[in-house]
Amino acid sequence: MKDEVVITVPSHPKYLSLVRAVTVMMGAQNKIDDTVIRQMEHAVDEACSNVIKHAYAGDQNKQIGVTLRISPEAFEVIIEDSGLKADVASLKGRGLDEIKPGGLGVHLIKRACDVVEFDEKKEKGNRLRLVKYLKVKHGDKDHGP
Amino acid sequence: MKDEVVITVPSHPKYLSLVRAVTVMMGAQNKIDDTVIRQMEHAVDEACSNVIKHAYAGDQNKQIGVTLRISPEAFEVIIEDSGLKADVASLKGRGLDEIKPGGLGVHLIKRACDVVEFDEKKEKGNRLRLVKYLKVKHGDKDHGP
Amino acid sequence: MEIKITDHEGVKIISLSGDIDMYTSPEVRKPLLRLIDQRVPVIMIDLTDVAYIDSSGIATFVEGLKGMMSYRGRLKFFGIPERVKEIFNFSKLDRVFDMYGSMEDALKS
Amino acid sequence: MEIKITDHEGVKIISLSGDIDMYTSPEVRKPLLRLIDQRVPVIMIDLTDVAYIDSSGIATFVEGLKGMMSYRGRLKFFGIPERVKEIFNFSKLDRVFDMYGSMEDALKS
Ligand SMILES: Nc1ncnc2c1ncn2[C@@H]1O[C@H](COP(=O)(O)OP(=O)(O)O)[C@@H](O)[C@H]1O
Ligand SMILES: Nc1ncnc2c1ncn2[C@@H]1O[C@H](COP(=O)(O)OP(=O)(O)O)[C@@H](O)[C@H]1O
Repeated sequence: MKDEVVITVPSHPKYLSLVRAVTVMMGAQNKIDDTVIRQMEHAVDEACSNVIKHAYAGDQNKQIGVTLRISPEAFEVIIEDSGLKADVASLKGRGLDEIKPGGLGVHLIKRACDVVEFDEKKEKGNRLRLVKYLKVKHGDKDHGP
Repeated sequence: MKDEVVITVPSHPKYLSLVRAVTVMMGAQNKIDDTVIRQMEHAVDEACSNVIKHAYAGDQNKQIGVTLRISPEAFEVIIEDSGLKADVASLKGRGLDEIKPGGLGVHLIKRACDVVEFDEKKEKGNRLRLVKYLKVKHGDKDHGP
Repeated sequence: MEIKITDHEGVKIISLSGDIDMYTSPEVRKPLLRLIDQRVPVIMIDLTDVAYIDSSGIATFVEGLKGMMSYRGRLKFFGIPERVKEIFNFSKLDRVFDMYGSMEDALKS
Repeated sequence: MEIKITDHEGVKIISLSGDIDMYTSPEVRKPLLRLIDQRVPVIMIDLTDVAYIDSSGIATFVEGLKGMMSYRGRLKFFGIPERVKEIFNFSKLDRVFDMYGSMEDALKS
């Protein structure tokens, strides 16, 4: 069986908690470590918030597609929208030392995930791929792509 | 905004709790009455269990599609599979007075919902539509289709 | 689903917590049928922490009841949450299931 | 998200429970900015029952802190769950936020 769940929600912030819950349950039902689940939950929430705020500029009538996939190697989540293309260069967030509201989401996503990448081949909208590698046995922690 | 969420899960029983959770959150985020939510949760769970057991004959490598929709009038859930066609005539369940395991799911679905209908136009597989009408104001409880 | 089995002077108590659905009911069925195989005379099911039950859970308990009837054992339920009781009633199982408010009541009768 | 505001001899305590995300943080922002508008000298945020916070919640608190600095008011946090503290630390806000273990500690200082 392929452990893959796909969910599409309106681009309205009231559905963020639903997407978080699905992320958490996807991990839990597949016996993923709780720390990994919590980090992925946070990354997915920040990424979907950014889609609403930036890609859709607050338009709540669009859709966000979230694909969650678990393999022995990784917990992977793909987030798709049909909004404005993210300017990958500007995806920096604020300097962490500046104390000001905003600019934190991208930092939090990068901290939480091993891979954070926009699919440049997507024609319209954005496809963001978040990956957390799962611990391999025998203490081998070196499992980059 | 159209309050519609679509989720696709593998036809494995471990995903039933996830589908229930999405059903409950869909209702809760849209301020549906808790009793209505609980009934829809149960109907969706029994219907998805039947897809796994009967339409897919236990094959856990297929998919179940669940569309949840909320309007001012109704909470509606569509459950789709690509499995064996349900023989609508045999969808009876056991007589409630016979005490034996099984045959209860269909009764529970019918009890919980105002509308339970298979879409006869669907070519391959099944499309089951479950509807719970929401209370209209002024105590008008007569709100059939 | 968490399952705990305790012994009260020969009476076996199966305490369940979580949701009983098509995924978890086989986990309930296994220890229940094992005790029935051993012809345990009284088995009690503690439902206090059960948040949800569907028809597969009901089927499991009906199967257990039938198994125990074969040797005149007794299957008792206690701590039944409203939501679960409601399904028992609808399934007309309230007429055949032995149901009690508390463990003490179930042990006494 | 549940929000309760209580008064302890002029000190306002905003008690939050649930998840703080992009949907609920405007609900937190509103009463916070209202109290700041009134130039309340000490506002305390009780995070004991907060299960989750994301960057929009952090942004709300940073905005509150800046607002209070303008009149030398004090914004204090207490009952900070590990998961929330972790985000505060990562955001380097542990250096600018006044954080306490309990309400008593926060009131005393
Ligand atoms: N999905 C997205 N689409 C387009 N631009 C984005 C997206 N996500 C982030 N950005 C850009 O990256 C910047 C940093 O994002 P973030 O760290 O989340 O902070 P904030 O959203 O608070 O500005 C944003 O201000 C925005 O310009
Ligand atoms: N999705 C379905 N596809 C095909 N047949 C079905 C489906 N759902 C139910 N059925 C038929 O209806 C009967 C009654 O279903 P149900 O009341 O759920 O009891 P059970 O599943 O325990 O047999 C089943 O035995 C099966 O023959």
